Amino acid sequence: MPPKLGLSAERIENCRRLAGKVADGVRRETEPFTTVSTERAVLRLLGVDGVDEQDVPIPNRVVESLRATGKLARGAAVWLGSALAAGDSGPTEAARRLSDPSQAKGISEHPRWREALAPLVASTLGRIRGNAAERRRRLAAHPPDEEPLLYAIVATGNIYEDIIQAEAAARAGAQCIAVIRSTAQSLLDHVPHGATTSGFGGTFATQENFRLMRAALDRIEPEIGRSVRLVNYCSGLCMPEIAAMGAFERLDMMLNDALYGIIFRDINPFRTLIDQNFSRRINAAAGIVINTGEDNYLTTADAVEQAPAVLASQFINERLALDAGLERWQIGLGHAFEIDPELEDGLLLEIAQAEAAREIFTESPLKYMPPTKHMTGNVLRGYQQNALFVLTSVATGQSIHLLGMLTEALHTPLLSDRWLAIDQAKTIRTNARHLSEEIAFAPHGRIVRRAHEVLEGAEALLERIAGQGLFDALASGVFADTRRPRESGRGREGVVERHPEYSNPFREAWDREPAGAAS
Amino acid sequence: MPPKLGLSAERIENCRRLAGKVADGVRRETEPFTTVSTERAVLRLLGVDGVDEQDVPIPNRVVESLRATGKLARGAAVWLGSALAAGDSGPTEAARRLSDPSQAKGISEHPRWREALAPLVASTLGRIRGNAAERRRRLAAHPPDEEPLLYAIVATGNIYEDIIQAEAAARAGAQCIAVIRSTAQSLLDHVPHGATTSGFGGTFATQENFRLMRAALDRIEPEIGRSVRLVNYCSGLCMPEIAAMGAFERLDMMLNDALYGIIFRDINPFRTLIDQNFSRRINAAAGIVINTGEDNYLTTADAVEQAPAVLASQFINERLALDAGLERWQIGLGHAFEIDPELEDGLLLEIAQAEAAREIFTESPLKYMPPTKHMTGNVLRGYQQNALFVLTSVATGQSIHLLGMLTEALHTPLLSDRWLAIDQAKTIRTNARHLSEEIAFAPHGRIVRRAHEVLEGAEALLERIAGQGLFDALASGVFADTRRPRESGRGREGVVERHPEYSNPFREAWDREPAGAAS
Amino acid sequence: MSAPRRDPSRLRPYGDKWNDGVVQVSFTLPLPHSGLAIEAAKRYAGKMGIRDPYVTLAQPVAPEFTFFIVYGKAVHEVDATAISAEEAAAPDLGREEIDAEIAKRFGRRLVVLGCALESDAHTVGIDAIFNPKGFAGDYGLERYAGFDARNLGAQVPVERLVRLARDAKADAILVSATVTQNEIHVRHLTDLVDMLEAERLRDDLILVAGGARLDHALAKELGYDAGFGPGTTPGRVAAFLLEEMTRRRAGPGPS
Amino acid sequence: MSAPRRDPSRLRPYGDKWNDGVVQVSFTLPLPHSGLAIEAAKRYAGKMGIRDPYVTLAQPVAPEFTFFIVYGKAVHEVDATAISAEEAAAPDLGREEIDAEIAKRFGRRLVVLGCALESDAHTVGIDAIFNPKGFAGDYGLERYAGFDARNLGAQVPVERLVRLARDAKADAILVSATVTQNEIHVRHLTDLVDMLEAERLRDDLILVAGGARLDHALAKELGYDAGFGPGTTPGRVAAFLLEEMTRRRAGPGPS
Ligand code: B12
Ligand code: B12
Ligand SMILES: Cc1ncc(COP(=O)(O)O)c(C=O)c1O
Ligand SMILES: Cc1ncc(COP(=O)(O)O)c(C=O)c1O
Repeated sequence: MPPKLGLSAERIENCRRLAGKVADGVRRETEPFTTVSTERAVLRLLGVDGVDEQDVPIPNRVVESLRATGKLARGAAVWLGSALAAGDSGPTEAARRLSDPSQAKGISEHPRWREALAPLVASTLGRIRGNAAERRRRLAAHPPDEEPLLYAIVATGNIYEDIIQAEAAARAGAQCIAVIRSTAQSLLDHVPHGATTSGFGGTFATQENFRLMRAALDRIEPEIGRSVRLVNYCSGLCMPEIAAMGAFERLDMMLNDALYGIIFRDINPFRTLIDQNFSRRINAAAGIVINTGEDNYLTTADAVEQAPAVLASQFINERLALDAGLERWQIGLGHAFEIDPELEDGLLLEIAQAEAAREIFTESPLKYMPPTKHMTGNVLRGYQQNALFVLTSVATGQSIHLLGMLTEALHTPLLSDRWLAIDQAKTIRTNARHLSEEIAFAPHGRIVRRAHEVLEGAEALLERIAGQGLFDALASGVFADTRRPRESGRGREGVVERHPEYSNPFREAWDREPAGAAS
Repeated sequence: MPPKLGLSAERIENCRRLAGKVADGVRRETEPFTTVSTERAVLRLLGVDGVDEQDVPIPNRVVESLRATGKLARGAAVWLGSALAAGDSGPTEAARRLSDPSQAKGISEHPRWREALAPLVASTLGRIRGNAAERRRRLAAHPPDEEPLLYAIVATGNIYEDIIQAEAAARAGAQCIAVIRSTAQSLLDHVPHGATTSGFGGTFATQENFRLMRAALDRIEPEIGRSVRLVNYCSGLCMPEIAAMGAFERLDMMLNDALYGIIFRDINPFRTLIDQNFSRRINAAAGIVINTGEDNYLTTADAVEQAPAVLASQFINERLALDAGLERWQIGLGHAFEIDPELEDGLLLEIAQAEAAREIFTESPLKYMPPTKHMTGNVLRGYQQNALFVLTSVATGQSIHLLGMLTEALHTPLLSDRWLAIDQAKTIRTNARHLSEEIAFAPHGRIVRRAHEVLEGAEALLERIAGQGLFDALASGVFADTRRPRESGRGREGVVERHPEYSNPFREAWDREPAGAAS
Repeated sequence: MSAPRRDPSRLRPYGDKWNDGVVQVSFTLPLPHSGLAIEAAKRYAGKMGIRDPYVTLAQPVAPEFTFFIVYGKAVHEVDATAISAEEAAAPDLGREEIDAEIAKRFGRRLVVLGCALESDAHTVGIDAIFNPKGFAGDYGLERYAGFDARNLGAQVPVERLVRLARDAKADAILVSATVTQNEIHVRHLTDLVDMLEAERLRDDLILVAGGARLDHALAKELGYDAGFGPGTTPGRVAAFLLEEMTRRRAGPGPS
Repeated sequence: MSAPRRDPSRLRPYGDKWNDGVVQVSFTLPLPHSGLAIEAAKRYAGKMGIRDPYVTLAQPVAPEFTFFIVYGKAVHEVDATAISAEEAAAPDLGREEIDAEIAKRFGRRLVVLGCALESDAHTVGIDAIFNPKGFAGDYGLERYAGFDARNLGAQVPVERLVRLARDAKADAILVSATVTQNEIHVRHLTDLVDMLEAERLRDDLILVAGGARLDHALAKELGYDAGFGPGTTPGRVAAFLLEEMTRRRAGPGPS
């Protein structure tokens, strides 16, 4: 599709430059630190898993104990390596010892801890690379997927009901299945364990749940002749650990936003910006496509006003993602169709916004979210808004289309709600297939003017953020009308200053050999 | 809106030329004839009304009796005038005598029959002109209506329920109210009398029902601050009489197609083409906007294939309407959104068709009909199709938008179905208000190519029809895959060859003083 | 896996969990929009057997009328094991087989008349059954060698149809009924049966009705031998005619 | 005019005629698509009190599940004369009047705390009541001179809320509950009441709940003084608080 809006390449370049400045500032401030969740992720990558009698995950136990004994600043890997070098049979035995402070105290740095870890690191890197290859193999085994990819959510709270509904959705035509997380899991500073059958507004993200759903979707692949992409949420207090779990269980996409947790879950900004980096390094290596969450700005604050903020945030998310080693094809940028349907010419603004995103982020997939805020108990009106949403998505060449539910205002989707949404999207996608090639926009018309305004607004905002620095900008409520002071929010206590000789073998490995391997 | 399709003006001209040829042929063949319904219409215009003990309308009685006594070929007016000149107190008394063959026989042509009729003719012409003026006054009294005009149907079968629903629709935003006729009224060779409370698939078109609905809509005009247009069906075996009734009761629009009765009701072609002319002369004088019925071709046969036939028929309807004295602003040309929603790029074809009609008939209103044929019991799918229909209507600048019902496949509209349709159309019309100004089409794209194909197809079809003559073309099934031989179908017996001294004072008056007066 | 299984004898609707009973209802009450109207809607849903009804829309659609959308959990259960859906018996045969069987069993073509009655002008349905092109890729009766199929079109008066049936010694009459408002279809379909009986023709013919709002049960009730609803393919009708003719041939019955 | 009038004590739904009882229903049954499944759907509609149910859609949505849309005529009637919709009593007063009354009656600002509980991160609802900008053009509580309104935001643990209420000597607590899946809102709302009672604070406070799925009846049931649902304006809440405070002042009750 040739560009239709005549947006200024210089201005876009300048936005990227400013985003770079913002990202540099973040790196400078966060680089000297690690977090409990980052270290737990390292332990998981090294094979530490499971829970104790009180259902507390072993990685949490180990990190607590290392912290209590003042050892964490060196990085958990150093001590696991040392324990192994000192003769422990494997990660499990080593973890058991390390998780008891009295024993942990006794373990001192072993000169050959790196050698001891090397095989574990190598096998994990191999396993992750293997999963990425397996994904590519499966996708290549079928005709290419038609875009926009139809993305359906399941959210029963029970992984087994989720599987029934995910298979139904896949058979009906869904190309991506996201298992919505139980509300507030992002506030837990640990990852639950095992298969779960009760959650609220969603189902807990556990490695076993990942495995079960992955297996279910793989099972029906031959029947439906497509490989269905599995999606989960890599955000909240456990971002890096969930990335590790996803890499192990061959998830395909992760909602993984640098700022969502800060703005919408009141998680400490410092903590989040440290965690997002390692979580994204893992996703990069695993060949996962991340989805950012700018759509949430539009559901929370006024969609017309927030448009420039969304674009500015996309530039920042893009830069932070690239810095973490993700490639452009892995960076799914989020936005949404959230303008009040009663607004005169509102549809023109939606078209402008969607087309602009498409023309600015040419090499990245766009994650287009459905109307939610203006959905009401009038389910027919809702189905209508979703129809206009699909049409706009097709007309502007979006990549990942999250299916709107006619009952959005009422409940998490029923089996039939989801079928209706898939049928709607399939029908309109076919009925309007080449629309984007067919239409152009009046050169100085409302659509073009709006796109230019939004880009200019984003540039101005980025100027301001680059000036203040991201932390102060967040504190001043630059996004979604929400103020988040640097020290406020959950999880601040989980931030740890690194020792000069801190080590994280995976980061080091990926710094040597960029994730590009995954593509 | 500047043209976007680059259709050849020459080709459009040629289509009009060919349509002219078709219309000339029709005139040549039909001019020497009148019909029972045409003569009954003349009587009604002269003030003959009411029914006898057997509920047979007096105009029918008079015409039967004149026919039985071999007098009809001169035209009913001659004899009514003669009876008056001979001393009858007025049309009622004269009609009573004329309707009894034994008495009718006795009435001979009176030398001053014209003078005797003159006052009646004058007062009727005045009343009709007055109604047209009244309509203009009411419309001018309010801000201009936003287009496309939202056109809702009521069809309970009971005029009083119809009124409840019509008022509800008008309050909700409907700008035109059509009272659907009871099925097969078009097959009756008389017009029922009085207020009616039971019908099938619709409510009988009677002058009293017209009056009741007109009064109801006038009643709420102050409350809603709009004058609502009243619509009925001027087709079938009584076309001219219904036109007369509509002129008296100040209807605003009439479904009035030169061919519908032939193709869809199997009414004799000859009869219909004679009747349509006088019915349209009356509509012209009354300042009524007619709606043609090409949409029906699309519901009956394949919508993609029929597109050229629809366009050809529109050219013919336009020409026959102009010949009957209608002005372009009065000629509402019908078409529809009837392409299978499962068809790849089908929406593009719909856009092409609607945009082409808009660019070809620049001075005439376009009557856009909703999806019906592909509506199913899936009412949500139906609501979705109607949403795309509204959007296409707005994007292509249609004039009269017949509201699609989500339950089209199930039943005549419920009160709530109609509200949902109005809400949908109002919302999308506002949300996409200036869309037609904003979009252009790729010069050699699918939409433009389709529009050109359709125009070429129509031209070829018109060549063929002009060659064969309309009657033979109809016999060969040129429209809607339906064959209608010249002598076949209902009502042939109602055609009467005119006497050289035939007279119809209204035609004569309008020939002298063209209907233009009404505009 | 640990998802509960269903009990076919005690089925309840599935929203997003087994037997949660989730249903959606909509209706208009003749009440102006108000708290009272909403409460009335809840109670109405309650009477339909819906527990804690959730009124998601209370929309005034006219000064005196409010339209409601309600979600809730229905308490009813249905026993699927006790159901035998009655459908017109029709063997699964292809066109050639049917033609062959007709030739074999009757040694002649079966005469079949079809139309829409009286005021009903809808021909697309009956055409779908008769026209060679047929419906949904399945050829129509006029394509069969075994049938002398005559499509009389629409708006055929009952009395004309009966006359034609006698003259043609028809084996079967197929009528299509589309317009159903105020039960007009029932009226016309019944008129036909009455007239055929009055004329002593009923037992000599197979009488079949079809249309969007028809099903086998209703047709039977009206005195027809079979009824076919939306989505009917000509093949199924052909197979039924073969079957029924054979049955009659076997059984006693006149002629 | 001759259209029949309705009888408020015997209301039935209106489709397009008085008392025709037309309703629409949809639900999914755990049966594969089949004639049997359709018959089961008809019977289910029958149990809901729908006469001659017309199944307009029978759509397989999964190998073992079929989604149905049904239209028909419900036999039930509802007596509108017997209904008194319970709503939180609130006089119709403007902001200035309420501020004036509070000053007059209590001579001080009323302390009001608001939040969404525990895991619930939805703030838009509570913000609509508290933020000066308010909702639907009606100013929020923070705009009132009569209230010392403190919006604690979302995800506030019950136990923290109770502590803050005691420290602030709050006159009222306003909680918002949006996520209702598996009744989580009921759980959190009940926890709050229990803890307030345990701490002997319940009677010193006006306790109000709100949210998309709440109404006055449910809130009462859970031990709250009032509940407010979708579309609530801050003004109505303010008026209720004034009213309730005055009532308590008058009546005996502790403090
Ligand atoms: C096309 C159409 C028309 C065309 C008809 C053209 C023609 N030559 O047939 C035109 C535009 C002329 C028309 C006019 C009217 N129509 Co009409 N029309 C329709 C429409 C859009 C589609 C019907 C159709 O063709 N379906 C496709 C066929 C293939 O399906 P089918 O008929 O169900 O047939 C299948 C089965 O039922 C079965 N079958 C059918 N008949 C038979 C017979 C036998 C023997 C067997 C075995 C099987 C069988 O097999 C077929 C293939 O599977 C429907 C709405 C809709 N979407 O259904 C309205 C609809 C049927 N029309 C309706 C009405 C009211 C009218 C009018 C009376 C309106 C008016 N007052 O002006 C007029 C007048 C016509 C008349 N007097 O009958 C209503 C009927 C409401 C009701 N239930 O009473 C409908 C439902 C629209 C609506 N919601 O108001 N209509
Ligand atoms: C905006 C939104 C979000 C935003 C919230 C941002 C924010 N800062 O609030 C974001 C994107 C973060 C979000 C996240 C989630 N959401 Co959410 N969200 C919505 C959405 C789209 C709109 C809600 C809203 O703002 N309504 C507008 C306000 C003004 O209306 P209101 O809340 O009803 O408030 C009015 C009245 O109820 C009343 N009122 C409300 N509270 C109070 C309190 C008092 C004291 C009084 C007097 C009155 C009162 O007055 C208000 C004004 O009239 C709804 C869907 C919808 N369209 O309703 C889903 C919805 C509420 N979310 C839902 C879910 C499940 C979630 C998640 C849990 C999903 C997940 N698993 O990730 C997450 C996590 C959040 C969490 N843990 O709570 C579900 C809840 C389903 C259910 N009933 O259980 C909904 C219905 C969507 C759906 N169909 O799944 N969400
Ligand atoms: C980026 C991102 N992460 C996570 C979530 C889910 O929220 P929670 O924090 O409750 O898991 C969302 C919700 O939209 C999101 O956009
Ligand atoms: C031009 C025209 N006349 C009349 C009708 C109504 O049909 P009937 O002949 O049953 O009145 C239609 C139906 O669409 C129509 O388009």
